[in-house]
Amino acid sequence: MTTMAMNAAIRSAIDVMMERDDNVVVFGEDIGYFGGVFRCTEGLQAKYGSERVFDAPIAEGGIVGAAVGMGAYGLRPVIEIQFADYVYPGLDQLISEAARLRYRSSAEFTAPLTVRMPCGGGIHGGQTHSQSPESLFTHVCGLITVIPSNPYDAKGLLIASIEDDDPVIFLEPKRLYNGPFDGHHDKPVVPWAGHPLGEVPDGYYRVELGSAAIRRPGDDLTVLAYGTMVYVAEAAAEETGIDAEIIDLRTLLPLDTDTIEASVAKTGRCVIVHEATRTSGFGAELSATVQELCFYHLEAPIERVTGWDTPYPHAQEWDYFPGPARVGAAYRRVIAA
Amino acid sequence: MTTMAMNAAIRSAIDVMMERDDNVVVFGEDIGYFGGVFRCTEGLQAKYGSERVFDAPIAEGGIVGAAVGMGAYGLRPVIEIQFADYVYPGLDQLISEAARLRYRSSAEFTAPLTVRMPCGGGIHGGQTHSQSPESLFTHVCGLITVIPSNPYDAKGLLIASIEDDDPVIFLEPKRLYNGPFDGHHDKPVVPWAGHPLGEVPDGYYRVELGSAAIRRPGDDLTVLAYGTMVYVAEAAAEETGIDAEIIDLRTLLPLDTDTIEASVAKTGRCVIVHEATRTSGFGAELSATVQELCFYHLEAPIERVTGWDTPYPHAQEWDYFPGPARVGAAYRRVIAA
Amino acid sequence: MIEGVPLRFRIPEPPARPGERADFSYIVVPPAGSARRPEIETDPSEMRDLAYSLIRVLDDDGSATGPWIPELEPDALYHGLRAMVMTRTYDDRMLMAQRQGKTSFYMRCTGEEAIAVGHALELDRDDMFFPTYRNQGWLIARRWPLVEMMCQVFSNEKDRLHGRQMPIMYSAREVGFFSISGNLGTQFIQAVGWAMASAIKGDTRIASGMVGEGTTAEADFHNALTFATTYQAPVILNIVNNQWAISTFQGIAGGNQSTFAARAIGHGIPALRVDGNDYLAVIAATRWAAQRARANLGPTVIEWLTYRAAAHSTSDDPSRYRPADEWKSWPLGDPIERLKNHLIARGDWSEEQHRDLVADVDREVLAAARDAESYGTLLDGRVASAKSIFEDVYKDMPPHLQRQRRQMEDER
Amino acid sequence: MIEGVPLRFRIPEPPARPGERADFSYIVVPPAGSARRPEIETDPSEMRDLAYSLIRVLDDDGSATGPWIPELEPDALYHGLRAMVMTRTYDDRMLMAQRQGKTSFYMRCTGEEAIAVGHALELDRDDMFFPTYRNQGWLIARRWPLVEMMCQVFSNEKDRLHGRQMPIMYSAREVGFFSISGNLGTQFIQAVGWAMASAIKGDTRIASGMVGEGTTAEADFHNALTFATTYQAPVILNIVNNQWAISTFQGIAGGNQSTFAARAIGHGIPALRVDGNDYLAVIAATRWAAQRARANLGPTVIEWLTYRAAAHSTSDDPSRYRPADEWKSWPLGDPIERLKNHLIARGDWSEEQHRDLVADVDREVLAAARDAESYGTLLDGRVASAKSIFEDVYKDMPPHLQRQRRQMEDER
Ligand SMILES: Cc1ncc(C[n+]2csc(CCOP(=O)(O)OP(=O)(O)O)c2C)c(N)n1
Ligand SMILES: Cc1ncc(C[n+]2csc(CCOP(=O)(O)OP(=O)(O)O)c2C)c(N)n1
Ligand SMILES: [Mg+2]
Ligand SMILES: [Mg+2]
Repeated sequence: MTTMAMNAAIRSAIDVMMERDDNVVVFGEDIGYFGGVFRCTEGLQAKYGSERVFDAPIAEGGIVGAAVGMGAYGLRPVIEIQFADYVYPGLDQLISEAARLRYRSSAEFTAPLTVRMPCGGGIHGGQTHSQSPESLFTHVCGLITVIPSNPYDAKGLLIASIEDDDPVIFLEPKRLYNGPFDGHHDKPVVPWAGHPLGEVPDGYYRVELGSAAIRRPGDDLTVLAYGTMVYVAEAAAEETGIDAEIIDLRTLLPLDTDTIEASVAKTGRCVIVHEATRTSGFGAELSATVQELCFYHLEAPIERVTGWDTPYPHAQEWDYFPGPARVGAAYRRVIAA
Repeated sequence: MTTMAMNAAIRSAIDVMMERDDNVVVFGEDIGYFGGVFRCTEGLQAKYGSERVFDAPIAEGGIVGAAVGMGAYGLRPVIEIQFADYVYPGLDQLISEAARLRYRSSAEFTAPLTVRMPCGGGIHGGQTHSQSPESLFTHVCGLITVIPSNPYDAKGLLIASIEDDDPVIFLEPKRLYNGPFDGHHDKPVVPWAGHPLGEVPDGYYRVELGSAAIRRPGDDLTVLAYGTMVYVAEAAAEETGIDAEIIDLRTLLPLDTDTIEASVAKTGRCVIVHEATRTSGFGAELSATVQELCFYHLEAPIERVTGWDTPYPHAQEWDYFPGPARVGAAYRRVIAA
Repeated sequence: MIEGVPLRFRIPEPPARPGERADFSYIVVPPAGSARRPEIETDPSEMRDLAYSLIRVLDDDGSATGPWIPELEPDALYHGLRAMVMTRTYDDRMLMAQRQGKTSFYMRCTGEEAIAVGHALELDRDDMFFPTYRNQGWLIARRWPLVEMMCQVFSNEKDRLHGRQMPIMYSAREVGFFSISGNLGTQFIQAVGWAMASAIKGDTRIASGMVGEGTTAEADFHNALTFATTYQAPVILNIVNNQWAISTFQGIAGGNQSTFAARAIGHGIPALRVDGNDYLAVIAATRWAAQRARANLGPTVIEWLTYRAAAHSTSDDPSRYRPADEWKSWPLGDPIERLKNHLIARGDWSEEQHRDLVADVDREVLAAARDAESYGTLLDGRVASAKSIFEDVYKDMPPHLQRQRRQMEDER
Repeated sequence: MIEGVPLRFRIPEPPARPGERADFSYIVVPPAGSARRPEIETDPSEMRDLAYSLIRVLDDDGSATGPWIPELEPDALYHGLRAMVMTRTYDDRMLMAQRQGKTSFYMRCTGEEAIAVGHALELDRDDMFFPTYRNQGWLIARRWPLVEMMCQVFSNEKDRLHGRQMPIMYSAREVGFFSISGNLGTQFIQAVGWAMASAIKGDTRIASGMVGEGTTAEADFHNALTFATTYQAPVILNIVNNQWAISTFQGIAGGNQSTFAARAIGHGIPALRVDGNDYLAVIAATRWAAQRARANLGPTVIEWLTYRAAAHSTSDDPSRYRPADEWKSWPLGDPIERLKNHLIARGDWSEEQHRDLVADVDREVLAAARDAESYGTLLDGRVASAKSIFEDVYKDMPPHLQRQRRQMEDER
């Protein structure tokens, strides 16, 4: 066990997998000699050589497309999109190719890629360094979508993603690289050291895809969250004194509906929190699913607390970011309803 | 008034707008001399010249990108993506550019484009000629998303879209070009002639964006549908004898929540139907919205009848397509609940 | 300063529209044998001229001439001819099946047979080909069973792709034929990625990708060239310039301003421009490019000049946008005729033998069609089971798909 | 046949890493004045050599030489020099502001000032420029108020973009400067679309787009070239090759195999390769390309050779990936020094005058900074109102955004 920040845990996962499997190769913009703009691949080129860890041209479509070809050959590419905001030129290769190659060839060819990308706001990145496009991926059958909220999960989920034989979108809430963040941007930054989930085994272990974690058991209401919002949800529980059961989804697709259903059946109330824009965000799917599974248990309308339906603004970041005040207000409304 | 098929109505809308506004230009793959693979621009090049109606290289990203530049100049480009399945190379220009240009420049520059694309299945087009990607667009703030279900609306909505100063995604259910289609693929094709909504004024008129239409008033349950599914919903009502109130949404964003709320408040039951894959489809947003607006009116869980979460298969098209049997079964369940 | 001149917008127009006389004056046809053949080690900067010339081996009399004559056993030539004839016969038979409603869709490659056939026979068995929908010649040349091909086209019970794909979207790993995508261009960069992987592993296998000239406009064409040059990937990047992209002529893809082969120059990749209706030139150019790739000399771009003689697909009617008889004026002729004449000129073949071959191939295709139809067609509905559509979305079916499959069965 | 040789994977490496000696031997610097200057009417196929040569006007002694010497009033030169000095001073001041927390982010263009400044002063006022984030020199050259620029960088109450955009993502329609996007390359094809529109309308205005050499790998670079050539759009397509893309050197974008200018050749577009640190060459090349566009002769690609002397941005530390003093060995020198020396050599300028100019500019920038800060900075939180974030998403605010805005106010 070592204390690791989340980017270090990600690096460790790749390291472990490169060591175990010669077919794992890593590439992306600035990820080679330099080690990536968030340092997630630091030292890997020196360790494994530039044939397995290398810089790519600035062409997200090319990066994903080349990875699909490598996957069909038999490699396990782990690629980085520098920011999730820049994944769009690569979407065609993800949606039309990676996600459907197994299906359309009846498993003659597959695309076992892992596509890592930092997502979310909180670093004053403005509209092109803050987006959370997860819901787009969850609409594409054939893709798996994962989003960790802490170093321990990040490593275990990333190992499971790299080992998975289907294409995995691996979203990394960038505001969590260096510490948990609950939305109180005016308070000092808390590092991962000291947080129990900052304790990370050095070697190989898996956190299985498709299983959620209950971060805080509670009886008053169920909160469905992932990534940075897990900490915001915790802060809101503490600040409102409401006994929320907070579920960290970890994998958005496939979704752990058993854990969700059991919790909402118990609490009868549900708040969904995400940073992405509201309309057709993943919260919509969660809300629809919860009401399908738990209609007769629900005692209050399900609420969604999300980013507003505007581009992510730069100067008004903290008015946009769904912080503990907004989440807490939703808790209160749902409890009062 | 003339009887028009839906593709003719679309052509007529473009014709009317080209006549009225010199700044309307039309381009896309095969849309010039040839008139488009679905004949939606037939005769327009001959009428307006190849400077205003012209073929484009096979580069959906280039088509959208060039249109953004033209829009910034002051034109109103109406572009065609040959099939909605091929829009993905153009998504970056839609999401990162067209949708955010007004915002990021504080309205110094705008992108008044209309992006037409045939969508949906029912023509044995397999996984690359059948997709319904509407939910992706509705997640992108700054875009308007429209989907007509008949010639009259198609023309009026397209005119309103071309006149709109924001980028509009205009989805055309291709199975409706030649006639309404209720999913009974083994019955003879019904033409638009004879259908009241096949009667189309020759000149200019608008159907306002953001307003839904009640296609069939009813008391037992509310059906939210759009495009081809409107006819499937009607057939299911007839076949089950259930008195469904069928709402044709017409514009998905902005959504006419007033009409939806009033109907569900009245019926207390709601079924949502679309052809797109289920998870994170637009049905999720509709379900979430309905339960937020009408929680205390709901007497049964909201159901979604959708395409399965698989690629659109070729040979099993009619097992995939949400036909009257599946929709009717949902009506029965929701009524029985 | 030249100012104040009103700007003009220019849209390239094809030389002839329906009702007009076919006009191929824009195609310059140098004599066979006139293009030089550099050593494969030559620096790309020393062979830019080859992107503008035209490699041709067979002249009008059917004799082979010049530095690009490939060494080939007569048997190999015979096999190539037979595969081309079979490809055309197969196409005609499947077109008929489509007219009969036995399949929803079909695409022929009439007039372009030499390219896929020659490419298939020249590359190694273990190489990987990333094809277009007009490369059925590869499968036939490599003797992938006709019945397999037809079962896919009929979407029947024996279709290995379980009716999931549209007709002609074959996948045949055993013969190095990658699963066809319906999206244009996407596989070009995948071919480069596959080749990069082979190089990473120190393997000896190379990749080849193909696109139409219309598809060169897609982003993935550029991605392929960039990645191929940066990593010097062992790949052949083929552009089949058959003059048309559905109704759109090659000028709309930029072909009036430059050759498509020349796209490679700016990336420092050597490019060959080749008579695609000349079977010997196909073999020779493929061999040259494959040797470069195998010798760690990097990628090659090849533009194959040809003409799409048939409709784009069964959904298309070319007489709406080009002279109906344009094909007859195509200056590079018919690849089957040209190889046949060459074999006759060599004394290895005769008109009579050719008639026998055609009859023989006809019988074989017909027998295969009968066999394939015995497993069903789209018309009779003997297709893969409905519930099979839930398989292979993921390696292991996740719970939500299991639920949906159950629901499908419940609602039947 | 060369077979069985194991393939090798090759990744381009920069000539020097931290701790190593800077090495620019890969940059070939021909003497100033040696590149020829064809007439603008010349057919693109007759000037492919210019994609591989280097247009330079100023020699090491500061004198102008050769066919590319532009006619320019001394005043114009002085204005260019002043704008370059101002740009560098502005950059340094904003960097300091970032260090003080007054803004979240900044990007300098140190060493590249000549390109945007010269381009801005040579194009017409009504032309439209689709810039990168390193083209602040354009705004300064066109005398867009420094205070406006700074208010955007400070995201303060006077920021015309209402704090919505990251610092330096200016939009300034009045001076022909299109709204900057944070996404690389997207604006290149937009420039072509704008130019197409101008041609469609029979207007006289032309467009110019700029990208970095790293960005040439993006799809929209290819889209731009394809559309520009097909429609012969009146546009200048500029590639600023400053050797680096964040930590990635130009070889990763394919620069080891070819020049970036040469990308144009395959599209039949004329290309110039120009010393971007030579102000006179910038003017001359821009003028030539603009004249072609205005005369309906179509697009031109220009590669500007330069060096990114500063960090990529305030988030970057270049000493982690390249020799810290690499800039000192850059063979094309400093554009400001070179123009200064030229003016001195002409007898139009002196070291003393230059010192005065620098001091004067310093004062002006400082005064502007004080003024701008009086409207707030990110540090003091005097930024546009929270509720303003709902404006301009659409022209008219739709009901759901009105509801969300109300909710925001309710929950405060
Ligand atoms: C991304 C994408 N856009 C559009 C299409 C529709 N489409 C199918 S074939 C075709 C023309 C292709 O022309 P070309 O590349 O020249 O190949 P050819 O058909 O001539 O062999 C088009 C536009 C598609 N399949 N994929
Ligand atoms: C689509 C996209 N991908 C990645 C990035 C992240 N990024 C910002 S600047 C940059 C390097 C650009 O290099 P270059 O084009 O050479 O321009 P320079 O910074 O040298 O002026 C990268 C990768 C981005 N902004 N957009
Ligand atoms: Mg073609
Ligand atoms: Mg650069």
